[in-house]
Amino acid sequence: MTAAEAPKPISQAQKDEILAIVACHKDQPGPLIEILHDVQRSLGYVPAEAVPLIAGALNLSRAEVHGVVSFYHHFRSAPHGRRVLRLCRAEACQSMNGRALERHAMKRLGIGFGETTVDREITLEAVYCLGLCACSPAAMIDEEVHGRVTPERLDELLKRAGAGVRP
Amino acid sequence: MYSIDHKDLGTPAPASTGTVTLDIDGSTVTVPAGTSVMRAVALAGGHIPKLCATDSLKAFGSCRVCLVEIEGRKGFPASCTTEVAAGMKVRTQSPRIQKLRRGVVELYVSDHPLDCDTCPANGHCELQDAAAELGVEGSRYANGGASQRGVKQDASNPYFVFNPDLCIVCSRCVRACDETQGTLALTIEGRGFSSRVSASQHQPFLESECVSCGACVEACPTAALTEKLPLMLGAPTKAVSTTCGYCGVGCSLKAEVKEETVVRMVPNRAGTANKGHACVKGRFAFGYATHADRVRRPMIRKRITDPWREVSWEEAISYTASEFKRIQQKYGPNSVGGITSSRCTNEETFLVQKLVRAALGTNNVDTCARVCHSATGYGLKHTLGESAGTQAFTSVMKADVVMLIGANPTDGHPVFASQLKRRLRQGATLIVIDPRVIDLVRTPHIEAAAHLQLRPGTNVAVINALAHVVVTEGLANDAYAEERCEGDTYRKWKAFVSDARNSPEAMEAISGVPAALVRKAARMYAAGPNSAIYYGLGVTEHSQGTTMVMGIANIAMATGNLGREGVGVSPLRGQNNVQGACDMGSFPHEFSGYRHVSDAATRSLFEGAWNATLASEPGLRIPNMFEAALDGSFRALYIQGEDFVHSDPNTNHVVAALSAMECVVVQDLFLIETARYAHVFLPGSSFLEKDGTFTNAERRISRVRKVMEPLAGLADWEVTMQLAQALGYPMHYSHPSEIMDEIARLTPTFHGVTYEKLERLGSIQWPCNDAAPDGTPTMHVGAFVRGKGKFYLTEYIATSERSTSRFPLLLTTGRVLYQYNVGTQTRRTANLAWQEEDRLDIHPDDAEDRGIADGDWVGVTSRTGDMVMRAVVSRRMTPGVVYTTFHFPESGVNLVTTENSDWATNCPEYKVTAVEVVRVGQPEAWQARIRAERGAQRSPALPTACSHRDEC
Amino acid sequence: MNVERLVAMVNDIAAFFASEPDADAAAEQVAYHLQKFWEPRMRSEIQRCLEQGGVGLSPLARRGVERL
Amino acid sequence: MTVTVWISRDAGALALGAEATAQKLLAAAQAAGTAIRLRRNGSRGLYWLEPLLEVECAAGRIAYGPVTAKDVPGLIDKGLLRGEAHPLRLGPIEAHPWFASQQRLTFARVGRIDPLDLDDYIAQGGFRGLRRALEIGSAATVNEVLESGLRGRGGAAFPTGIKWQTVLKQPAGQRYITCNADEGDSGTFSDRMLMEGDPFSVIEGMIIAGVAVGATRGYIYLRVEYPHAYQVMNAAISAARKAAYLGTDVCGSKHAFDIELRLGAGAYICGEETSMLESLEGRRGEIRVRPPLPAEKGLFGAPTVVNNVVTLATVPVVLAQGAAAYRDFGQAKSRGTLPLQLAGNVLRGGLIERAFGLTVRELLYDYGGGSASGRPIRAVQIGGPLGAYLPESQFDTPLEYEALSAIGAMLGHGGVVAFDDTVDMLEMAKYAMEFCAIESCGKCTPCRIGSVRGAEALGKIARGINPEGNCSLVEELCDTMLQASLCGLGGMAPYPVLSAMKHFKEDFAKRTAAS
Repeated sequence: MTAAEAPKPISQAQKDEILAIVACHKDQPGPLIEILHDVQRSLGYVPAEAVPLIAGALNLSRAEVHGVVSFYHHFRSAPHGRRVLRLCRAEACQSMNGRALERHAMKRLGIGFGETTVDREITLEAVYCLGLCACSPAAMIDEEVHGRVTPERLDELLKRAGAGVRP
Repeated sequence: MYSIDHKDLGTPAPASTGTVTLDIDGSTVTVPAGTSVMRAVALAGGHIPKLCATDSLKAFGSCRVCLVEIEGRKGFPASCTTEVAAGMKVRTQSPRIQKLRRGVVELYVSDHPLDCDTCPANGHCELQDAAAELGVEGSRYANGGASQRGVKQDASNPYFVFNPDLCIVCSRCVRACDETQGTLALTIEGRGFSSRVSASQHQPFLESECVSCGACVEACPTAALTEKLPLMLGAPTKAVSTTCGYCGVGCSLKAEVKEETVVRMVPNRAGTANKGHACVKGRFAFGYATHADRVRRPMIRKRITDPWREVSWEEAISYTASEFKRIQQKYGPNSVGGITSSRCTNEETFLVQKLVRAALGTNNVDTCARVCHSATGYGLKHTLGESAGTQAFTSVMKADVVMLIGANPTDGHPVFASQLKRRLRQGATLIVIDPRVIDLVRTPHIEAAAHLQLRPGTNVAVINALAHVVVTEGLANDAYAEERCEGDTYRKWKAFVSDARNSPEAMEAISGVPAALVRKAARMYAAGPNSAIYYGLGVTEHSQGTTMVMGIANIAMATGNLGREGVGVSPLRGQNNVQGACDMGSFPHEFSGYRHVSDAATRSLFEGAWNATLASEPGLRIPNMFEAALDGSFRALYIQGEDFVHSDPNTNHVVAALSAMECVVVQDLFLIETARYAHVFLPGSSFLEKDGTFTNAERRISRVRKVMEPLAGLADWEVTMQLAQALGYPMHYSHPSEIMDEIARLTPTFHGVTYEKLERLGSIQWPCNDAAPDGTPTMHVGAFVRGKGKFYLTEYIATSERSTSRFPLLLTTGRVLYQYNVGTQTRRTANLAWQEEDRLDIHPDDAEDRGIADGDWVGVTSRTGDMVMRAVVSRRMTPGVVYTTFHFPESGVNLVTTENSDWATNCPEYKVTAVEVVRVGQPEAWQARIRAERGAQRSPALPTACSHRDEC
Repeated sequence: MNVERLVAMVNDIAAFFASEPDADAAAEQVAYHLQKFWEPRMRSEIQRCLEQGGVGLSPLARRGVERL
Repeated sequence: MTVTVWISRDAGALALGAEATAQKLLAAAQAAGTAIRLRRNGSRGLYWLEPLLEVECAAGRIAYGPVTAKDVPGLIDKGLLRGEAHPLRLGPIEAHPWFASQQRLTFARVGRIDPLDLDDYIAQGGFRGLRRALEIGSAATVNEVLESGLRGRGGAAFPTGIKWQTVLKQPAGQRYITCNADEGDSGTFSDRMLMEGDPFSVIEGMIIAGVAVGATRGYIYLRVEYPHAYQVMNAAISAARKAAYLGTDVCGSKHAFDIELRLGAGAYICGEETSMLESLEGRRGEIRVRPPLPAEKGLFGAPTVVNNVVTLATVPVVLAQGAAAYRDFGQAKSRGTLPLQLAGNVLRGGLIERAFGLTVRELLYDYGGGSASGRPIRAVQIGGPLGAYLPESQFDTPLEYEALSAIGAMLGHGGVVAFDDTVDMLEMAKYAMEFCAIESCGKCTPCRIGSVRGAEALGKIARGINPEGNCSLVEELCDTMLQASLCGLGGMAPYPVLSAMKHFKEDFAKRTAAS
């Protein structure tokens, strides 16, 4: 099951926050991606309503900003779960049973890549290399890294992360 | 899809000097340096298949179909992004190349419908062409694979549909929006296989930032973006080059017709004024020409309260002639007059003024330029020596600083605006002098370095303050001014502007512009090195319109910004042929070429040619005609293509004057407001129905070519000719080219103009004569036309129209992108989808003070009259200033405007009216009535949606 | 012709030329402008107005009209 | 007496529990009443021994590993803090055969110092290169780099000196140094290790580049998947700025130089230099058409040096030790040392910096100790997801640019990923296309559509659908992608596919037979 909730309209406080972020970066050359990072750090995602605000402040068209936001897989247009589990799917991890780990994770969480558990606890995302290839397969929970992850170890990590795991 | 007769060369011409010789498939070819291999091949008559390249856009290199082999280089470079080099050996065809090209096209085809037979682009689809050329009939991949198809088409735009299923993601539309139009409303969203064209934030086109210029539609190589009209009417079979009938940019267009019906209008890429671009009006809003409202039979009536009676041309003409003769007999020769139209051709306006002067024997002829740019003619003639702008549009590409005064090009002159924006994106500095925050003050990638948001009516205060800074800070180019201008007037002017009363600090209280900002702007303008001024009706339509034009010329002369590319003083003309109508002798005091009627030599030249005695005294101007009508000395008027009742200020006064006349003849496409007061209605012909020429704001004479027969049987010039005949003054022209020959004979600046030369050169900028056989893109090179430039003293004199406690706000007027002038044409097109009424823009503070919310009905009252319209609460306005357009008759904007006018030319002061605005419940009864009438008349020129995938 | 309107118009013209320091020259320029751009019946109307006292005419406008 | 203990804060070490080990150590030492000074370093690169713990004692830095938190109390009891014997005791790392056989130039300090301690950095030879560059000046610095034979370690192996020379030759005006830290190839982590273990070396390399070509501004484009590197690099830039190595007068010279750290946002394609420049400018990371080269018109239209992290971190070595000294390492056109990253299914994975010339087999078995699973190594992929797969028969190929090129492979960024005999090479070929599809910028058609169609066709082969036909279709597609793609993503994605089809026919034939 997935929970693809339509994001709620953002509040005035959030709009102010976005404008404050833009103001902070405005004078840097080519600041758009930095701004999007900060907006996502602050709001958890880049809401559609942020696009005109950013475009207006940077004097770009909305289309341009939308084109950029949608290009980068890191930026999301809706909030993710409380925690994000990223599993590396690249070759070095595949060589150490990464595929089995992926299948295990999807089964335990009941979701696919890019999806969030119904309780909105965990979002599962694919990542292509975490630079932990000498201790593969690798995973990252939020910014916490883990190497040589076995299915059992993953269960443990998820449990420790407080994520409800489907029986 | 580009014009059906366009041979695309793939990449734009390089801006280079010198040539390069290379070898293409064994032949030696010489092309300009910097040319792409693709273009070189095309220039040599060859052909390389391509999809993402088109010669209006920079090479992009994404489709990878145009690969070639180049000796000594590894791999297969894309010919669009590879520049030619001396001695290069290019191979455009080989089995290996063909295989690769096939491989790429097969990938395209793997996610593209193959039902070409039913596709609207069938026969004009570049993918279809490439596939056919390479022998790709299908795709071996396409079996159940991933697909981006099945996306709903977007028919929100009234003129075109976007069908994502047919899109090949070549980005031509996106690049056209960026590079050609400069709106940047389109993007590619997502990436990789899921890359999609998106309008703004994945929105329907109509809700996006798109301004519907159509550049994307033209750029599309498939039917992903297609005009709706050809979908309904069928593909065009013939393209006829002509000139746009809307604004003063004078875009060269190709009317693509099927039989006699225009199904597409495509800008001509060879057009010098527009460089292959057009706007929503020129490209799409031509449906009015065949609108059901068009009057197709002449009509007459004894009294304006009588119903119209359809009559034959003969009857209408002879009735008109007899009435004019009767009235002249009874009230004297000067009791009649005629009006020429800036929407008609040069030849037509020339004939009307000839008819008035020669057949009616009076100089009572005027033109609608009276109410727009008459001040330009006077001001530039007196200072520089010629009543015209000094530059070609392309000159702006060499400007370092652009000062834009009282003009809103993105709405009024969109195609010039695109060029200006291109230059500004390259880094030129922009100064805006305007009471409103117009788009160019800040629009994606463009920001004015200074916006002098002056109070309406204080232009002269600001230009004097700018001049003060230039002179007192030692920024003037004395050497230039002393050499090129009358030294004494220059020094007098310097002393005048140097006076403390003209300082930015002193003027701040008057104009509301901070002195520091004026100083900054003056320094930027003076620094140049190439500084150009572009201005519009925000300059001329004032009681000091002429003074301001002179002020502009003064500062340009003082800083040496005249007489070369990149500089100059350029009026942006409102209508397509304002310049031409003025050139053709439409003013009561001047013959063609701006020669005064009192000049005996000129008069005798015309008298000889026309075989008539001509009056030596100036005739009545339009407002004077109204005055004379009210006092009974002016009784009959022949009006070609002008709607006074709607367009001229103080409507009640105009109506009273017209009602007092005995014979008002209106020649127009539609039963315009003025026709309510007419006795004779002569059906006019649109620009699609006749041959002739228009002269745009850069003095460019361009051909208008007939693509369909006049709906009422006669072109306007033929009607004028018949009328002259009936008045006992026969005219014998079998074609407008003969009229041009006469103009050329009688007008020194036109001596070298012929239709044959226009055919050869495409267009000509006058003066065109023995001294300049191919025309004159830049004027005043080396010396001013009048000899020495003359400085005039331009004392700021406040208009008598002032805000008071009773009328605390100042109303100013302008144009929106989607409508044109009095709306006669655009209101009869699907442009109503964007704007279907005039609205009053008001600053939030002023709105709040009055309890007005966005969309409320408001009553606007001036000393002259009142009107009701809906309000738009907008930060484009500054507090104390409100703004509206006058595209819709039911708004009655000119009930409110005053009789004030320019001191020199009587150009009305549309731009300053003191008003009060209050919230009201609904429009006035008469407004509601006109609105309802118009609504009933309206049969949209296009359906708002087309589902060709289902039906076509 | 509406005399008030004509008076206003000639006053506007005179106001422009008023910056000319030489008063005679200024009046001459006003007159010249009227000669060149005003239709005869307008000129005669304003002259008649002057004859009747020229109510409302600014001093320079008056001097200009006097020179017609 | 306070005992100094080193535990790595490198992400790889953390992924294996280094933080827990460190916390446990602090707690245990406190409980035991022993004062310890815990210092955090980068990783020595022996990931099979992480968490690695080093104790400073009379005998030098004595390493223990792998030390999990569980092991700590026992180790302390056994005299860990005195460097005493234990089954986990490794002795000095420098003496460990896995390490001792390496030639660490670029990575000389990584794992030895506290990455954010400027004194450590300077004590270990830091900023000597910069001082020399300032001494000899712009042209001589460029020449030195040219002479060293240093080639871009990011993958394209373009001579660094030539790139710099091109930038230097451009008309006067703004120039930029950009550091490509978008290390996205699977199997590579040397950039990450450097940034986490010796960030000042990257900064120093950038400053030298700035001095050499006359640039005053540098950008590091770092992938968002490296949060730890981001923190360290950011802190290092601040420290360098505070110590006036960055700023208006670098090292008291008249040169101004400063660095801004920018984060990528999940786009492999932004490791391609023109795409990276687009991204730095705040745009969609689409490929730019060349020419113009970034060295002529790069970031914000100005001449720009684009170098990889390892390349830039090597520059101080070249300057400090001289071009000739660096050149002496390596062979033929592959000069200097190469930080190899051994990963995947190997027993002893990690970072091995050596002069060029080591064979694949030596790397896999002498260093790697064979597979982790104990099964035979069947294939290795060198150079990331766009690199070719090598079968056992090619394991004697030396790891250098030309030798690999000769067998249709490439060294790339020096990542080597081993697979045992359970690998399904058809799946790996399919994955190569899938990866290309996921990461394609979408600008050019062969990559945008071709990668998707390639993965589909390979999927059909896997399902036994017309295997012969689809195999030849894939080969044809690979030809189109190789020859017609706009950049290396679409242009190299065929390498793993074609090499898999060529060397591991049986994995494809299996399906053919089944059909």
